[in-house]
Amino acid sequence: MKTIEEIKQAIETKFGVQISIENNSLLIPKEKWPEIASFLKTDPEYSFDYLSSVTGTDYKDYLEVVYHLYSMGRECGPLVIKIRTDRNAAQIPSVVSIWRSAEFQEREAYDLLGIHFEGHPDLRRIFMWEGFVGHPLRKDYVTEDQDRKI
Amino acid sequence: MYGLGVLKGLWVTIKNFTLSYFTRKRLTTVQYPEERITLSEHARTFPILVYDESPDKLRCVACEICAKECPPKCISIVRAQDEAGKPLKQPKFFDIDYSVCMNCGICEEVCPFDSIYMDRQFELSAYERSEEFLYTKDRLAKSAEYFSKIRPETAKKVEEKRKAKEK
Amino acid sequence: MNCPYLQNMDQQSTLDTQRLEVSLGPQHPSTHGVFQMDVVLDGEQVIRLKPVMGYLHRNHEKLMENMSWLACMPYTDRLDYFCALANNFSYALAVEKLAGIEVPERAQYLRVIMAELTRLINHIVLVGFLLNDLGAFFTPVLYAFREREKLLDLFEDVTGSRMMCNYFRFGGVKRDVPPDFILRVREIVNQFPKFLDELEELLTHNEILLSRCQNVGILPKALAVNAGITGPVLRASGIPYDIRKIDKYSIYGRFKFRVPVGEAGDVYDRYYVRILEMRESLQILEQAINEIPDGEVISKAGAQAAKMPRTLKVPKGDAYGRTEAPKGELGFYLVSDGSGKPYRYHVRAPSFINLTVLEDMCIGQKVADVIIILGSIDIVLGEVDR
Amino acid sequence: MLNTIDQIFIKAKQIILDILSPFLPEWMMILISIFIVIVTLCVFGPVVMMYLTLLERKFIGRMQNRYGPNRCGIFGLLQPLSDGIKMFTKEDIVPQKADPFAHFLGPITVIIPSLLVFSVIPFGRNMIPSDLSIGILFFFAVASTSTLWIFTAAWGSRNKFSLLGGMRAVAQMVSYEIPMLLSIVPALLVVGSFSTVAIVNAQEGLQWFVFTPWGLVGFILFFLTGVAEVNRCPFDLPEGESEIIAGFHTEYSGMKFALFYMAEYMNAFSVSALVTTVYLGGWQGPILPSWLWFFAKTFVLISIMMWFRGTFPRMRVDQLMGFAWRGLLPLAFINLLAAALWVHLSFPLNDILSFCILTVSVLMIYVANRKVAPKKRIYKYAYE
Repeated sequence: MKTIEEIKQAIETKFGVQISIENNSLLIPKEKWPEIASFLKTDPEYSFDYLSSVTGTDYKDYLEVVYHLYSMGRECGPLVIKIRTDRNAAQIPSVVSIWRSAEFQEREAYDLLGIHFEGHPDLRRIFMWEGFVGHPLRKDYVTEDQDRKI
Repeated sequence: MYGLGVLKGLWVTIKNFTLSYFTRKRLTTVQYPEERITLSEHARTFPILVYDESPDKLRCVACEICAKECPPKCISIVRAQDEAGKPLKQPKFFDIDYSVCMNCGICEEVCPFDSIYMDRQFELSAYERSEEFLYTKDRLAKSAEYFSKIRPETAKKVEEKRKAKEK
Repeated sequence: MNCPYLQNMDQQSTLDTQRLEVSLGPQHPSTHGVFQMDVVLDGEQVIRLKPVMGYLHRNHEKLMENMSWLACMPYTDRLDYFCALANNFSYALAVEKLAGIEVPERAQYLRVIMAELTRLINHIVLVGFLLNDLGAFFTPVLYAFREREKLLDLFEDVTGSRMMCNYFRFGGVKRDVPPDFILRVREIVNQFPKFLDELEELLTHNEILLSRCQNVGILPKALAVNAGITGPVLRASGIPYDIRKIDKYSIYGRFKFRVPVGEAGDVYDRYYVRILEMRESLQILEQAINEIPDGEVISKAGAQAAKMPRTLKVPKGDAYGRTEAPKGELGFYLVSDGSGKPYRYHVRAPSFINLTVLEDMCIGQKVADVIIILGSIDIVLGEVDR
Repeated sequence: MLNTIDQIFIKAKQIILDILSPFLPEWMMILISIFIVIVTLCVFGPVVMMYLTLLERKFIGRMQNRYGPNRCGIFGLLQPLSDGIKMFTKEDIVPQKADPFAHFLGPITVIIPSLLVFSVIPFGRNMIPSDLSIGILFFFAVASTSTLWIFTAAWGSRNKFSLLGGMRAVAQMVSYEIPMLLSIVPALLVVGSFSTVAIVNAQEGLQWFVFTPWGLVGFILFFLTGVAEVNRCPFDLPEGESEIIAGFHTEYSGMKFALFYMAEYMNAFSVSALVTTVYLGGWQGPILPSWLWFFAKTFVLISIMMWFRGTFPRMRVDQLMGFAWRGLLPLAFINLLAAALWVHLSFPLNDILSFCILTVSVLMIYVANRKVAPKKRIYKYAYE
């Protein structure tokens, strides 16, 4: 598999977008993300056809989504991609049209962290019931005190 | 041939049926209240406190390491104080909520004073949930003999270690 | 849409049959837990199917954010409660990758033996419950449970508890195995093929099973890869992707074993690939028992971290550890901020992601097939809902 | 002496009648004799059902390496009693949306056919409740009404799953009723009369119909369709627990469910009884008393049904009907032809000819269904 720097060079030359490397993962701005994603999947050089996991994390001043990409065809290791968005208007383009495995995992990130994935065919809460308010996995989520006697 | 697989299936079940009358080993069920399976050395259910001579002289020194390390936080300890208010090296209250405990055995590992160990008693049904499952210090205390009866090897190892420490 | 019936559905618009909306709801005898499917039926034919989950959601990931690294270990048993040791293995690997802890040889062998025994348990119980969904009145399940009891007794002697084992520690395993362990594993490995032959004789060529399972719930290769399906479901569709062979994590590189692959990707292939996988696991166990060395079962740093969990220092950073759990790729994405607690703890659960294609496989099939397709995917709700 | 044991039940009834005859008028005596027969049947039916459930649970238990019920009574003999008490004391829940009349009517009307059917079955030498000259016709006319009542129960409980179960029951009965009747016709053709007693007498000595080529095929056909008629595994789709919860009796609990349960087992008993009457020579047997022979044969057939239940998965709806229309029905027609030939030709020729016809037809049906029959597969390995 090509090293992370080569992939960074290839993407930067092809899409002319500024990418930085943060402990062995690519930090990609969210605007160009769908094009880069389809490039990574369709390009025979990379053919990352298997999106293993999509994880949302809350770093207090921004929200971050981490994608782990593998290539089943060329059986090569994880390419880790991180995309950041600010906390209140959390908005990231969805990649469900490229990798179907992101469908449930993006819904989970929306449900538990409140990250909006535009372009997702069916963005509903997946675990919580419809009337649930708030997103539990955020650091500022206040769990109501069950022991309190009403 | 089309119907052969079906007949082979029938042959397997009827073989099990007929042979169950000849070899007792084939019937794997244990008639629970009368017959019981002997539990192994390391089987664990709920924690107990071990004492040497009398129930009020527990080995526990109320260091609260187990309370901090317990994943579901079901142990609560209050350290004893003598009249002058000086903290003593034993617990005044030591409660374990058996309905919260997930019998993971971490308290046994982290206890530096060999005082808390996992018992194997699993017939603990009770009529009422909150009070009866909150085991207080006296219900938790079990003698060292009981402990060496249920877990001989561990008890032997603990004895050697304690003797080595006394020397 | 591989169903011819649906194509000419629209031309027969004059035939206005009434659609039956059934929710194969949370209380259903064969949804392997609290799982609901809202199904739109035309007669017995499935038109639309929407899975509904979240009944068993306890926000496992939020819980772990205020537990110490070691205290998370017993909770991983509760993820996929059929294969506690496979979850421990994946979590231990992820933390060891993050904290850089070494694992001694004997512990590596013990881990592989325990993981493969758990794979045996998971596959025979799955075959049993799949037959229960097909209507066989508990006979295959009870044959499977008869074998599972032997393995669970072995787990009780080694780890202390039958299902909630909590046996792995960072840098090895909690405690060494009893002296007769190798003998008992060898006895199980020798006797297991006989049981598998008996199960195959009862099931594999049974015409009713063949006609019920063949060409039902077909999962095409391209959709399987695109939807991130892993484990026996993927291999039954024809893609030999086994993480034990790809990543060669722990010491799987030393063992010689094969990976069975199906062609049609239907329920029968998923059933039979699992039986062949059990036979391969027996090969691994055979080699592992012969080569297991003596020595300590936990490294110095690991033992110290187990005795005093507060002293375990996990450096800042994130890591993703994944293993081949019996149900598919089980991955743990851990972010540490240097304090004693994980900052972010995410579980990539195979059952959860394998459900994405449930609708694609069920459209056009009968109601009875929906149940066995769900059974063949092999989901456990503890892992789906977390 | 053997004859007295053989006729023991008839003698007992006669004794009771003789005791009562001086006190009661003539017409009352006829009523009493009919009443005695009805009472024995109505007691005999549920008792058979109770101990069939116990037999099934112990038989399948042993197949699954366990004991089966052994807690109540010595070997679990009081288990059916405790089940009965449990059924009595269980609360009888009627769903709010259910149509109360149909929901109430369901279980009662399912019991009636299963009890009525006992009246034409010859339990022993001249031990037949009512010797109708059209016994077989009566049996099928009554037995086939049970489908209607199952559908009323399913429709009455206003539940989607029981609706599916009811639909399946109707579809299954329609497609299995015809091969069932056709598999009986050869025996009637040979005997020449509908009366069950005549059929049993025609099988004098050891000339049971099952030993003739058309009889063997007819026996297998009639047994398979009988299993389907009674909704037992592998044809138990109307109450497919794993798919549609409990099919038509999902919304029933307590005594109503017990009635459905009882009807199922009594139907199983009566269908096995009819199979023994028509093909296994009813109560014909060398030394033992006639009713003992009858119960032994019926018991063997019922345990085969239970053996099926312990082994087979369930068929799917379309495969089930395909099996009837594509497999059993053509075979039944050809069997009719073979039996006709068998009757009109002399001894050596008729057996050989009908045997050839039947084997050829079975092979032809097998070949005709090649396309549908599942194929065996071989599996490759990666990382050899």
